Amino acid sequence: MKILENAVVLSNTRIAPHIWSMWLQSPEICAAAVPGQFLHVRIKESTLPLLRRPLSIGRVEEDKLELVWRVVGTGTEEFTKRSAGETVSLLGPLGRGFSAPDSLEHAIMVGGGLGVPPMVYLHDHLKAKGVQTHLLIGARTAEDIPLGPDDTARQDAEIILEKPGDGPSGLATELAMKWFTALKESGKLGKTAVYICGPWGLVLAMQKITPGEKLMLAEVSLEQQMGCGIGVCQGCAVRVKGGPTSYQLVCHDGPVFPLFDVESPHGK
Amino acid sequence: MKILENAVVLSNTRIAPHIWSMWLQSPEICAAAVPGQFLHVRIKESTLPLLRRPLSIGRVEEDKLELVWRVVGTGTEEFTKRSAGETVSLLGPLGRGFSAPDSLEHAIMVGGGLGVPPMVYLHDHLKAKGVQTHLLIGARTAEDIPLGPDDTARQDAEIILEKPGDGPSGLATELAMKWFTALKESGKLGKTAVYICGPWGLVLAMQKITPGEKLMLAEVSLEQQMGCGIGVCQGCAVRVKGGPTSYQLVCHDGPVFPLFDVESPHGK
Amino acid sequence: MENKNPIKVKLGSLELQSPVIAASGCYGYGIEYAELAAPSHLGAFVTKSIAPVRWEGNPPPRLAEVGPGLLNSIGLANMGVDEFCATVAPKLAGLGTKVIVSVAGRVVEDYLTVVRKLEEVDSIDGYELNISCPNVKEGGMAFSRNPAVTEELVSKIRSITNRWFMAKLTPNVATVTDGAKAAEAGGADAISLINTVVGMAVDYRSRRPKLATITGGYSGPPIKPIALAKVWEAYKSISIPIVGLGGIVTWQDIIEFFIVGASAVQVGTMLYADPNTPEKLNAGLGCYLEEAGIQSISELTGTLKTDSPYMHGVPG
Amino acid sequence: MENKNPIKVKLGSLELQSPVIAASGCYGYGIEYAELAAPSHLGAFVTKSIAPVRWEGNPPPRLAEVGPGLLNSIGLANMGVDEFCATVAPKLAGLGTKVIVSVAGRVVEDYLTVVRKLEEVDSIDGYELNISCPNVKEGGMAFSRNPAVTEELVSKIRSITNRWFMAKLTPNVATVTDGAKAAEAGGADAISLINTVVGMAVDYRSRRPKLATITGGYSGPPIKPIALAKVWEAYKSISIPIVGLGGIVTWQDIIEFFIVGASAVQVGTMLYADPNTPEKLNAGLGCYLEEAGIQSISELTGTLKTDSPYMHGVPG
Ligand SMILES: Cc1cc2nc3c(=O)[nH]c(=O)nc-3n(C[C@H](O)[C@H](O)[C@H](O)COP(=O)(O)OP(=O)(O)OC[C@H]3O[C@@H](n4cnc5c(N)ncnc54)[C@H](O)[C@@H]3O)c2cc1C
Ligand SMILES: Cc1cc2nc3c(=O)[nH]c(=O)nc-3n(C[C@H](O)[C@H](O)[C@H](O)COP(=O)(O)OP(=O)(O)OC[C@H]3O[C@@H](n4cnc5c(N)ncnc54)[C@H](O)[C@@H]3O)c2cc1C
Ligand SMILES: Cc1cc2nc3c(=O)[nH]c(=O)nc-3n(C[C@H](O)[C@H](O)[C@H](O)COP(=O)(O)O)c2cc1C
Ligand SMILES: Cc1cc2nc3c(=O)[nH]c(=O)nc-3n(C[C@H](O)[C@H](O)[C@H](O)COP(=O)(O)O)c2cc1C
Ligand code: FES
Ligand code: FES
Repeated sequence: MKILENAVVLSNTRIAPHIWSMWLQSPEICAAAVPGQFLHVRIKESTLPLLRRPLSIGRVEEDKLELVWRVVGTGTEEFTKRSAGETVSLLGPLGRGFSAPDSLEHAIMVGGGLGVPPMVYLHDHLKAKGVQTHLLIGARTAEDIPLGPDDTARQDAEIILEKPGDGPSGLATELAMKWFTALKESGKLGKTAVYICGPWGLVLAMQKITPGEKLMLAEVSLEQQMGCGIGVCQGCAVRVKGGPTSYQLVCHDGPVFPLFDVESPHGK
Repeated sequence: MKILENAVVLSNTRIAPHIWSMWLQSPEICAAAVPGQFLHVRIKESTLPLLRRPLSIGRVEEDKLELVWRVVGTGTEEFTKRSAGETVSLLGPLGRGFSAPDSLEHAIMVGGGLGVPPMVYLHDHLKAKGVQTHLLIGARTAEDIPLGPDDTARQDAEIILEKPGDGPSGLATELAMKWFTALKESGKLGKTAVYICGPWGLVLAMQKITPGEKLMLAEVSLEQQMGCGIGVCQGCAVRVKGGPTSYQLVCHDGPVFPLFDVESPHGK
Repeated sequence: MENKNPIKVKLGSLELQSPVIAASGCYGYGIEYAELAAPSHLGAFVTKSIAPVRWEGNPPPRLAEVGPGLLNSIGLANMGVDEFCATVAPKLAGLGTKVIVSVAGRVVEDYLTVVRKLEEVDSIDGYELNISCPNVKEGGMAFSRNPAVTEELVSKIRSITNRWFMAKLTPNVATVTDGAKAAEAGGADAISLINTVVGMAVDYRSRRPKLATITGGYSGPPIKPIALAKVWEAYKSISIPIVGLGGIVTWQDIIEFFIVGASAVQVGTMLYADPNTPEKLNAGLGCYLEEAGIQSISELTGTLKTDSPYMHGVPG
Repeated sequence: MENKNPIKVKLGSLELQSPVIAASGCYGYGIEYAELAAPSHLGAFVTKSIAPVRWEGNPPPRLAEVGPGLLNSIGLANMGVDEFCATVAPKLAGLGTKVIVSVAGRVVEDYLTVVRKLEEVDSIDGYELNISCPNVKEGGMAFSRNPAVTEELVSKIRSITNRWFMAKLTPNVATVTDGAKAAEAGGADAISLINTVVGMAVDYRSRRPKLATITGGYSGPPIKPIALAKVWEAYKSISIPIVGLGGIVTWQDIIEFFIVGASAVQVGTMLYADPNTPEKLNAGLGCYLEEAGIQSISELTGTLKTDSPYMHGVPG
């Protein structure tokens, strides 16, 4: 069920130099949402920006939900100006979220940059279901981690930074590799799922290292420029195998797709 | 001499429900300006609004000048948001101001609505030169008078309101008529000038009642949609007799024109 | 006394409860938005353009926002007429608004194929011939750039259907007059214009076009001045009704389109931002017409005052 | 070692110290803005279009702002070639930038008359034939809508001048390719495009058009996507240089025009808002080229990557 509503902003805070977190009150969307889904957000009642902006649902707590975003352009910049008490038009929850089969025992979640918020949501969700969760976070620098300094997810997560600085440095794929090896050794790969959300570099690298056939599930969440957000405009097509055409729609068939169905955006 | 500069905003205050007054620091423009000239103002460093907005120079006091405007659309609305300490790009002083011949003894200044600010400037200027000034202000209601509640100009002015309410009601033309009669009786018409700035209704009415040939001078300030403000784009043409073509440019040949050269915008 | 609806309009034989029609490509197959906003606020909707077979559309990216405008190169991705008849058509009845199916093709015969199949479906109130899509290699815009082909296509469709239909024209021509006259001569009940304006955007860093097809169709507020000029041009040359569109956001925009000659309007891109737009537009129109003492919005069609030039700050 | 200026460009025989040219109609006769902003920041300026005699232009109102765009119907109001030669020409030398005179007419002979007289003036570096104004009844846009007439006019001008000249084309056509090829065949040194796009605006309250001429020419940021598409289209079909314009505000816009095929650009409407735009654009271009390690902006001409589709968030 999709909901279109004006939700009240509860808070809007900068959690890192270019990253913001907004909490909104939305009982209906919270009740309907699953991890991996997104909201299509009207930043402002105006034609600049013209379109809504897709943002993943971050944490959901009772009737409150979180959106976390990086300021990259006019829309995400303008969104920092909304303040508590104002309302924002939300459309959602949209798309197909991550699958969580009942017999799942281990979940490796690989979040890169702004791919982290939906992973935190998924992590909370699976942990509550009793799944062993391995939340792996990659970011360029400490400032690019989309988690507040005291965020509890920091305790649950293994964080790795591309640029050497404070903390371990390297790529999120290295952390994933480590877990694939460990779970293989403990004979758990068949009860393991891997979930990925992050830049294309991460996605393509994960396609290379993920032992696809041995896992229970491998899913990735994609981004694409969107119009309607609900499967109407055909604007958010990406190259994904398995559908009636070469393309599938991020907003409707995704954003979560089977990892190995996804084709590089660079064409053949 | 025209100046293009970023001037510092000294204050920006609402002086009536829809009318604002801004004081800016601009020694050079203040030194060069004469009453009736205008500034072309860049409301905001953006393309919305795209063009500058023409605003008459209101009072000039030493190196400070005043702009007074009514909020009528996007530009004038946006301009209310500038605050003290910010800078605003000014281009000016522009156009041909009012004439003030040396032998002038009486000046009848008729300002309607937002035509008042340049009249106040002219009034101050002529009074300082020793001319007998008659500042006549017409407005729809008391709220449409573009003067603050304690503005000293209120003492010098005769104010008349179209809608009966507090104070005398009627049309500014009635006040003008009274002075034409009085100055005719005292034999001073030949040393009298009339200056007009206001809506077309006022201008056309003044053309009817002004004893043109008997006066020393009759001038009117016109408005027109503007592009460049400096005679480049040919955008601000109005129908005025006396030039090489049917049209003259408000920004360059005006905004002040001889009252009887000006033709109704409604064509022949 | 009859209870008159001031925003009801008639486009020849087609009566609409509101002048607001959802534009093709911006309202899917008519059922997707129904759970979000009641379709009954619309006078009608136009479906995504339907081809004889499924079209997969153009490679991504297919959308690029440019300021307050949008570029698209969807390439008429659609399910094809057979799937439409099988899966969508049964759901169309009872939506509470009129159904207009947009028809697309690469050659004249394609349009005939689609219409022949749609003739079998009951819950359709009319067709819109999309002869103006800038995003397909053959057909599309090429049709409405060629008045002779337009007339041929329109008259062939006329010969196989008694249903109301309109031809949707492109603004990407020196003059829309010829195409509009051709559609009228061919027997169309109305024309709609404009489809999108050819445009492009580039990412200066990567030096890549923002659309995989390089150029695409420009829509949204920036094209309104172009659309108004085209509707006015067409209005002067034909007598069948014109459905105006391009950049409509507010009810004032709708009044403007009527003044320059439209008898109804379509709203496209704006639906993405706010699916409640039609309801808001109806409300705005209703208030305005009442305040202005106008009995029916149709009275406004073509009422542009062209008599005398005027100036800012007219006497008042 | 030679001190190279990375923003210097060559349009055939015409060398410019900056790719930024002030567009016709937006820089007067070249002398008005000189007291406000040094003309030396410009590679060149194009004068207001000059006709054989004074033209008084269209009735007011002549301008209407529409969102971030502008509609104009100036109607080529200009002083005529004789007054230009007598009063303006003597002041043109020493402005520190190249002088391009825009030439307008109602019939072919008009253009020849103007150019013949301008040939007598020393301080002129080139001409721009305005065959694309949408705001005059005869001539103007009609010329560049007709490739045969374009070629005839261009070749006649070629036969009477050795000076560099370009032809300015209209976007109000189905395709600019034919006009661009005609200009090239006629012997033009370059083409410039786009002139304004036909558009209109209405005041819904008074039901009057916002321009006395009803329709006018649309300029400013909203037309940039249209302009980029036209420049790209022309670039694929001709080999003489293209001067791109339409909606340029930032240095990034300039890079975009180069990428799609421009060898220089013009800035029009934006000059009204900020006469210092050329200086700022040069500075922005300079920084960018240095950072990106590009020796000369000319290297960017036509470098659009059309090889492979891509997606948002390319690997990085
Ligand atoms: C399903 C989904 C979930 C997302 N979740 C998040 C999130 O939780 N946090 C976050 O920071 N970002 C997220 N994004 C990306 C986010 O939508 C873009 O960063 C945002 O749209 C940029 O808007 P802008 O106006 O600031 O940027 P501009 O660059 O000015 O945007 C121009 C246009 O491009 C579109 N665009 C730009 N980047 C992207 C992108 N990466 N994906 C899709 N459209 C884009 C914009 O929507 C807009 O239409 C998500 C995208 C998708 C598709
Ligand atoms: C020489 C001159 C002096 C002026 N002095 C004053 C003054 O001192 N105080 C004051 O309140 N107003 C003055 N005006 C009018 C003022 O310029 C307009 O009210 C203002 O431009 C409206 O801008 P907007 O964006 O709020 O309105 P919008 O209606 O959104 O403007 C749309 C477009 O129309 C133009 N426009 C609208 N109304 C006018 C108008 N009356 N004259 C010229 N262009 C207009 C705008 O500049 C803009 O380009 C003057 C106009 C001129 C020509
Ligand atoms: C994403 C998108 C897809 C479109 N698809 C179609 C289509 O399939 N058939 C059609 O006739 N027009 C299509 N259009 C054009 C619109 O119907 C409309 O003519 C155009 O967008 C201008 O109106 P607007 O500015 O209100 O959007 C599409 C427009 C957009 C933005
Ligand atoms: C007010 C105005 C007057 C213009 N006059 C002329 C002209 O005389 N000759 C001409 O070739 N182009 C003229 N143009 C068109 C511009 O030169 C330019 O082609 C167009 O405005 C697009 O560029 P821009 O978006 O940067 O303004 C005029 C444009 C404007 C806005
Ligand atoms: S965004 Fe419209 S179909 Fe996905
Ligand atoms: S505003 Fe440009 S000529 Fe007056």
